[in-house]
Amino acid sequence: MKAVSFQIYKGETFGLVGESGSGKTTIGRAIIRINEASGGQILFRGKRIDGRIEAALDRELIQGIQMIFQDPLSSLNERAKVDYIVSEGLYQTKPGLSGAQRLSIVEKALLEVGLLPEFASRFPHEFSGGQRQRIGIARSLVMEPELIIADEPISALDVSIRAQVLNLLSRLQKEKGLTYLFIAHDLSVVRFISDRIAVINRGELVELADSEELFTRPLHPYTRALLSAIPIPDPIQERNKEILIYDPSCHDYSKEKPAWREAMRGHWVLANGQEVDSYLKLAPIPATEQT
Amino acid sequence: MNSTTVLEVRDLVVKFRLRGRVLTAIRGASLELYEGEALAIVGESGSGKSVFTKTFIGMLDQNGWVDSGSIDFEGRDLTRQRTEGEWMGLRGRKIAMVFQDPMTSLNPLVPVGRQIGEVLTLHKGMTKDQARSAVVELLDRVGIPEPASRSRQLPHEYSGGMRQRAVIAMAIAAGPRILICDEPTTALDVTIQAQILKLVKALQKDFGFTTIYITHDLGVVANVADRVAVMYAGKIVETGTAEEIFYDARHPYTWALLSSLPQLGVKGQNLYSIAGTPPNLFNEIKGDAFAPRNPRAQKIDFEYEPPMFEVSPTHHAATWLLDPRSPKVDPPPAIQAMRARYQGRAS
Amino acid sequence: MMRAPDAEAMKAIDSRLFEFADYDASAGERAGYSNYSYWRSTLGMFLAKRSSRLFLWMLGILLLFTFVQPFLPGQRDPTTIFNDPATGMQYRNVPPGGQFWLGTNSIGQDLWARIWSGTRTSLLIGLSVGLAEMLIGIAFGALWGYVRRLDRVMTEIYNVLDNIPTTVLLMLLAYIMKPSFQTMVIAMCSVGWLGLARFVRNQIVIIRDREYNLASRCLGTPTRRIIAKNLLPYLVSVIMLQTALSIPGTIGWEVFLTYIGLGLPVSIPSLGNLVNEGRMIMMSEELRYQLIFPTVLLSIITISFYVLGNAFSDASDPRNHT
Amino acid sequence: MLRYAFKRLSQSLVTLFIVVSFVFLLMRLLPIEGYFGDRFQKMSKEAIQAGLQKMGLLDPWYQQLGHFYSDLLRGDLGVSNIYRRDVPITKILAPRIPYSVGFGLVAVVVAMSVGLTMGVSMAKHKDRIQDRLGTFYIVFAHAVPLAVYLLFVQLYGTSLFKLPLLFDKYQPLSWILPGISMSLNGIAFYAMWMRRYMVDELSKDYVKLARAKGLSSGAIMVRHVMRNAYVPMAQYLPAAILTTIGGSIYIESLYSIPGMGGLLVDVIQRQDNTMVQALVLIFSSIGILGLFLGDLLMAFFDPRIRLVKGEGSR
Repeated sequence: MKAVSFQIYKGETFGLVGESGSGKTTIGRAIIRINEASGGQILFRGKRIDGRIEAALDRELIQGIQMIFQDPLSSLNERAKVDYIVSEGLYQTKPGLSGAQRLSIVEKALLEVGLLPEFASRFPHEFSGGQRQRIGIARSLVMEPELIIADEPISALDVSIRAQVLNLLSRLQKEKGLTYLFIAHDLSVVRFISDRIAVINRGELVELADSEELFTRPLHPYTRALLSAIPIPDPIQERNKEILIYDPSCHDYSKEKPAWREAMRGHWVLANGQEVDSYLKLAPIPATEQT
Repeated sequence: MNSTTVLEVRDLVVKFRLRGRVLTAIRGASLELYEGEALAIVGESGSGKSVFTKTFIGMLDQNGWVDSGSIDFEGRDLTRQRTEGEWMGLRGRKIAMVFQDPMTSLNPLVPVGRQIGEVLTLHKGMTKDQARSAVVELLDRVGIPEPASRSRQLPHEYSGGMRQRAVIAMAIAAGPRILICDEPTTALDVTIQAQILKLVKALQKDFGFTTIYITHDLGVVANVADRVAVMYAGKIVETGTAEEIFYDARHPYTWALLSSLPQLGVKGQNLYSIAGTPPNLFNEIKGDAFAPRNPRAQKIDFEYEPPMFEVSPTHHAATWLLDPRSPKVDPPPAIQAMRARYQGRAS
Repeated sequence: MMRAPDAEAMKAIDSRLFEFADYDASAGERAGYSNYSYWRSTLGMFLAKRSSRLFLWMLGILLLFTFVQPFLPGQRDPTTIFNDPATGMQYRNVPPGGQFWLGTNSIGQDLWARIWSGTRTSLLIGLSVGLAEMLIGIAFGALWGYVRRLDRVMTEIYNVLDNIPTTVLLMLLAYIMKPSFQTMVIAMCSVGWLGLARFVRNQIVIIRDREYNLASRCLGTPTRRIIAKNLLPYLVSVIMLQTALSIPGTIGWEVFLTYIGLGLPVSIPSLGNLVNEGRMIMMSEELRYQLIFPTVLLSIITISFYVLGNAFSDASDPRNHT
Repeated sequence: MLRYAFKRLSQSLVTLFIVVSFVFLLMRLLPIEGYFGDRFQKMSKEAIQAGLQKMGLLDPWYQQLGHFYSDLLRGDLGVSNIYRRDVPITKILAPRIPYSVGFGLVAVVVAMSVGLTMGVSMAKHKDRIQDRLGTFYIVFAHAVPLAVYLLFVQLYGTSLFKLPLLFDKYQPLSWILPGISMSLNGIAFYAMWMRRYMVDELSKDYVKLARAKGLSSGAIMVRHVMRNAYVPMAQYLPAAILTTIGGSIYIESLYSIPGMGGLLVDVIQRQDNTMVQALVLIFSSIGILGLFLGDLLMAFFDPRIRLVKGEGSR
């Protein structure tokens, strides 16, 4: 990982896109403090949350930031009942609850994610991938977090299930004013759900913009290559599209080092001055608008 | 399109025995494969699409068997082949297969070149030396740089995309008539995925084989397939040319598959989604298997299994919606939008 | 050829069926229910095998009898030397049958009583060693696997102990201490926990970074509850297997140490002592029963533990569950 | 490969140093009568102290360790106290080494060839009669203590096949029983793991692909599966050597083979401390050597092992 900076605004969905090994998961885990950041700062509600922090802040963070995992098979404890899995966080944040109170919170959370309350007494083994993923979502919901880090939440699910989970995430965002950091490798999914998108390549952010802006005016050659590779479910368009291949050696950084620059309002790109100019001149019309 | 039939499957039923219970994985699927075409079989996990194609090369797992139906290929009924010897003349030679995960489908301890060479010495009767130079040519053809030195390396020295290229080289080495690609790109990054699909398409043009793609991703299908077959719960529920499936789908399951793609969604609105999960194949399925998940299901869907209705000579769908007596049901908005766009473009 | 709808059959269908049916969205959600419980399935799988049921019964009856035997009527003391009242001579090497069911040994002790007494001693050693190994092994293994900072040191300790052949280390420890019951137990514990510790460690390393543990950390669950709720339940079956296997192992070591002369004093009957006594006279055919009887019982016990341990470990693997 | 071997060798030397020092220090706890033998009963306290002083046993432990190492480097393992009083231990050991090494090698080779073949055949005929018989043997060999079933090998070997009861180097027939005894456990061990690895390998994707290529199941077995299953087997070589050492101690003594294992039992029974120390150190070194060889073998078969550590992950 190289140095990476970005801000996530309250109530938005911030998409982080990159291919395998790009470091996108590392960023998510650094924010939720599973991995330690070796340098730099992470701020949440204006307070620094990396490195050593006080116990009170720690509690606040556990409550305020939650995570949804990629693999619905391994992200639930097979030896515990749904009841315990969903309520696990309450033991820390609300230690005084009685069993009945906890159960009612669990049942409410299950209903919210479209599952039946009677599932509370069952084991994860009994559920399908989509249902398990929703149990995982319920588990983070009971904490009433402000920020949810969703690390590839639908990539391990069946196609017909993905839409359910995406819809659920959007609905919960509207109802509860959640903020999402949505990490994925699939640009079409990220475009659908995100307000802003950051593209990461080999541990470096290369571009960041509002999602429609990014799709209509991708600047960095890597972003352009990624966009060109998205499969389009339309045979005529798809057969005629041109695939761009990103060659990392296309940059000439001998004279001027690249920097994180704001090429247009709110549209950032990793480039040197000369490159920014040439990118803007190109300002390509993306394939998706040709129709 | 050439309309000579290469392979014809009729009413195939495949069953598995699992811990004392019998599961019907394929429930009477029929399909034709035409010479030189690219056919995509689309379905989610558990729909039986992999099992279906495995019967073409006799590679069902030990506990599975073809219960009834036939598979005609070059005048033979493949379901009647029993011995290893009968299959060996076919596997890799006439029908080749590329598997999903290139990371695990090569033997980690044998040099890549040697693994490809095996096919040549086996099916083309080459000597080891002949095979060696043929392998280098093949590797070059599938776009592996420095093929001569690369062929001596072990799989772990290859990247994921390169491995899949090597596996493809292996599959086409004996000049098969049919190439089956089982989710060839799911394990790869999007950029690599596009390159691999392009490669297979180019090879198909050069070598003239017929391709079957198995995939769950309709986006991939649009790029490569001439024809699409949609599979649900062990049955083919709709077949048609790529245009017919994408612009004029008739089966509600196809609608669901298409319109749940985020590419077709409108931001800020819900994606069209289908509730529930596919049926348990251990149980007897009555009527239309998709009915319990279909909000617009009719009573007949729970009683009788729908036959294949003909939409056009190339387009068939198994849904009671095509019966003239059924009430009219409009496809979801995303499907209508696709159709409108297509018609707009055509006029 | 695609099947065309059969016109006749189609017409016969009641047209009233072409109406929308009621739709219940939650029906799809219910589909997955199977009423599964991990422990119930494990037990079910375990008992489903005929061989496990057989060995379970055999071992159960054997263990019960071993501990009940001294309280049954008509039992003799295992260490008393019996004299023939007629001649006043010891009942030396009396063959099985009649007065002494399994005969007597070379100094006139009742073999039947000695075998059961020996089994008690050996099982006691086996169980205490198994239990102690379990405690040490889990504690060491859990720390080794879960606390990353300790990994280097503990790996080094393990390597050193593992590099000395177990037999040699065991002999050495038994030699340094004087032969006694405690010596046996301590020496065997010192060498036996190693395997379990590594096993537990490897398991924990595998489980430690699974996503559900990360989830627990995100939820702020304290380490002790992660260990109790997330890790140990996965290890119980493994631990039980290892403990079950350590019992036949321990009995084997006991026989070996006794052979070298580092075992229990002759005054305490144990399976090791009995086998060793039998070995000295095994070349004479008519006395061979003194070797056969103890070894048969010993083999039944060790094989039962071994087979049951493995059957349980198979049954506890969720991949084998229906 | 050479670099890996060198790295691994230096690691082994460090381990050897630690093990030797550890065992040496453990030896300081030996009962002191073991330095004097029968004389011990009659000796006065002063005489004992003087004797210990003379042997350097009252020095601080680090001095003793230093002496020990400087002697060791000169190839001096000290003298025997009781077994053959004041004879240098190296002299006692020298004629015995060929027997132990010979039998040990034969045991490992026989166990490997028979065990691996058995494992392969069990995997090939999984759930059929070969597999069941093999499994029965494996359960028996693992569950019934070595010390017990080897007695029966000796017993019935001599009574049924009229083979000699004790070892006699001039009579080749007498080599058979100890040779078999030493391999039996190893055979079970190798067969069990080989079967398990073969079954594992058979379920892997590359086997599926090899089948799809049109290779016959026989060719897949030989060219792919067996080869790959041998690699993890290499890691069991050291363990097999370790258990062979353990077994040889018992077997050499059972058949009165004049090797080092039987000697260890002898000197323990006769409480000769310096001999015990020397033998324990030798056996521990063989153990470390075995681990080292096993690792080299693994790296030889599987090049990924030597690369991964040097270059980090991928």
